Amino acid sequence: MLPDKTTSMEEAVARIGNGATIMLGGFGVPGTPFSLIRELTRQGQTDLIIVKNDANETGMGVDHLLANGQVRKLITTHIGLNRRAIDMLNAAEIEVEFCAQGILAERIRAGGAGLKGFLTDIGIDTELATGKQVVEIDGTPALVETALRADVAFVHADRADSFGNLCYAATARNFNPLMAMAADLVIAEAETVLPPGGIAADAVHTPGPFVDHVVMLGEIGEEYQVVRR
Amino acid sequence: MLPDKTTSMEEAVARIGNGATIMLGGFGVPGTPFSLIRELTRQGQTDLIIVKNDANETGMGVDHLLANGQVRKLITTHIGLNRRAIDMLNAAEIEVEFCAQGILAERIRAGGAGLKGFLTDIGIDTELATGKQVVEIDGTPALVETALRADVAFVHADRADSFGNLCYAATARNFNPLMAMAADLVIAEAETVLPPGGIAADAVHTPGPFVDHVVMLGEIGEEYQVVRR
Amino acid sequence: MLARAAREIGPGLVVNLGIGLPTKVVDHLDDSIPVCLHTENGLTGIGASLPFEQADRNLIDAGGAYVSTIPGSAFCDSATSFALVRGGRLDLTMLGAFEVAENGDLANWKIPGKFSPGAGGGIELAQKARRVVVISTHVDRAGNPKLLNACSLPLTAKSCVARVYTDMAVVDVTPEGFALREIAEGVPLSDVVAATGARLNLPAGEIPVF
Amino acid sequence: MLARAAREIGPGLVVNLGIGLPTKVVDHLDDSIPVCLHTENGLTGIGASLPFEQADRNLIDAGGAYVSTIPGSAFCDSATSFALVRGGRLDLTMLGAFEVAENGDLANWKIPGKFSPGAGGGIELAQKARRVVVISTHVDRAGNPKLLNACSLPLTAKSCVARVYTDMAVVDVTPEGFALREIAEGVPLSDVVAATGARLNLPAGEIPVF
Repeated sequence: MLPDKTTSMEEAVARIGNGATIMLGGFGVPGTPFSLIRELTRQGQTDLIIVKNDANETGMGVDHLLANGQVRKLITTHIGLNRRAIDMLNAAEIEVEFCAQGILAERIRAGGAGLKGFLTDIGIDTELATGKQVVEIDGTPALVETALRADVAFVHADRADSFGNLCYAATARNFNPLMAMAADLVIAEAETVLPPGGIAADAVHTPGPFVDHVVMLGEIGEEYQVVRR
Repeated sequence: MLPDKTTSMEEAVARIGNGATIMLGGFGVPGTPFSLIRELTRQGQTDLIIVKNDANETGMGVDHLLANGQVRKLITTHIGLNRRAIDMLNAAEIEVEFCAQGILAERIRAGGAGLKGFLTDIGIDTELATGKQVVEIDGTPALVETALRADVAFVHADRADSFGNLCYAATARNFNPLMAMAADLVIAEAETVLPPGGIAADAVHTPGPFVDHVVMLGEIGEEYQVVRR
Repeated sequence: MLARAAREIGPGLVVNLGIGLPTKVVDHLDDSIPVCLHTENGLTGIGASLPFEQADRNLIDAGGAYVSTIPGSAFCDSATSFALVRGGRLDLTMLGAFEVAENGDLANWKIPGKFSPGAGGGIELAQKARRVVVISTHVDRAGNPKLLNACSLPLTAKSCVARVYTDMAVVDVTPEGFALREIAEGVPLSDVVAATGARLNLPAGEIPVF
Repeated sequence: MLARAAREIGPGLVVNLGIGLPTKVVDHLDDSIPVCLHTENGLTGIGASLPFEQADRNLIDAGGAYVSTIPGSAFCDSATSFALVRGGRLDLTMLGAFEVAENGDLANWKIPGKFSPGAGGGIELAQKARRVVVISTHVDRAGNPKLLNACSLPLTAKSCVARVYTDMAVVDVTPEGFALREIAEGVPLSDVVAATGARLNLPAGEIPVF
């Protein structure tokens, strides 16, 4: 018999303190844990370091945390769709650390895999290399990229079972399974929560042992829907 | 429309030359590409460097290549179930490089991910650290583990589609999806080959772009079956 | 320009079409040629773009457009998606550009003080795709050349561009610098030369028109 | 010894039982306690062992035994499986031992000149599980102590062992060295002391029997 990890959203998010580093899944809308972010906005933890591919768009997801003054630093790949994030960066109201997208993914995976970092030639002749340690491998230089872990990860799953096995839908997968490995406290919101065995063992994207809390979503809100531009 | 990669076993294996580095999936029996190994034995390429978790048991899989004198070096984690491999190592008839199991997996993944290597504290106070470069990360030492790539990977899939999307069965997954990313020529043998769309996009374990050839297996031979000890 | 660029895409290739103009190349693809389109947010085998009414809220490309799957599509996480790029399995990428230098240097992600939203996935596409081509207007909005002796903006990657498709010409990056290969119908050669901010090597004989 | 060791496994833990004696602990688990057994070849949620006639040819544990799944099991690749170990998600591992030192050093993979089949997954289990306990006979086949001042064999990992379960005793590794916690029924204390190759700190008062 496997442990049951279903938890209320309020209780799961209440475990987070001020100053926490929090990873947020999602690439644009798909896979963004909007409901967990809403609850974090409601509870109001401050001085947060947020790790997310992007800053969503104004009025959505990460933007609520920015608008609410809860964010100290953003580690990200691209914030071009969020004017507020750019303005806050320019006004030095938040610190922003930019990574190449695959490097951010890989740094998170390295954290999840219990590695200290990895060696790559990505960005080696560009300003992205500034300040990074260089190591010689077989006579050629490689940059040291450090592993990234967080206190907390919020992930959005299409389906979960009560033990925390997760499946993601389509391109809502993106950073979610990586972040689900890389935090001390992993909270998954799921559109459907099934009993153990509800997800075939071959079909699981994130194995349950990586997950601490499973939160069942009710009706899916407007933020999750198709954006009509 | 996606490309069709179905190929005959003979033709796919004939692309391999003497001296090749070849990764072989499998952990014990499950996931070992026995049929591709048989064909490699039949074609007789020599001076091979073989990368595999283990050396199978005597009379099975890798052992055919050893018995046939085709192997120069083995990169592995454990050869305790193959007396011939141990004897050949002791007689210096083959070279053996031992890795911790998760480190071998991670070196292969790093190769597949186009990284130069990674940094870890695994084995740092043991003889496994001998000869390895040490880097300081945040004031603590880490070993440099170099990425591992191969000329060829043989993987065993439960199901494939003609484009090379692969699914593995149960614990036959093991090293297969890692090796399927880490070689210049990836040949997958599959128990069932389906038309494109035969595997749901969410259920694919190895995406087709990593795979060069898909070989359909006929009747599954004795080597694949349950071992009655 | 887009139709001409689409002819780059031969059978069997794995191709990533960057955000902006490159994405539009898909409308000019010959459906009978087997290719695999990749988008770095985690999809191999991109199908047709969908209008909002038909869109799946979980299925977008890296530019945020709603797309669909085809038989044989596969989803993967972001680490695996970039493993494909860095690991050598991406045959071709088509990218936009602010500047291209005659040695193939590419700048397309940052204009210091003006536009610094972050590099996204462009660095790895530019540095690691087996072939990088640029699709861009020949000059910027102010009329300044984008093909230059050297880039003035922060680089995306060094010496990565093999070819540039513009509204005026097809230009290769060669060891001798830019080489004009084709010229757009109705565009005088003198205009192309004037709009290029570096030496443009001309072919012997007549210049093919596209 | 196995039954006593099984009491280590509390509710909610993720546990890896090493090859040999530790694997047998599973027969002594209380089915009402929710735990997740992990095997490093890529399965979380190990079910009952199966006889050959019922075995699935694709479903083994890291020791090669045929096992089954339970509701909620998941398969993963070898990199993910060890990510779980190194990433801090493995609460407990039980391992065999050739030697354990009073500072917690463990040697269990190599006897130079005699037994060098490779380390398999043991290094990472020993170094990274949140708690490492050893299950072993108190002495080796020749009658020599396995609990020593210092290991003579190549180490699997340094200072990793928290507790040792043997056929004679339960011994903790403490900052002050080995500490006897419990003694097997019918075994005289003097035998335990004699069979231990390092100082064995004794508890105040009566020694619990298991």
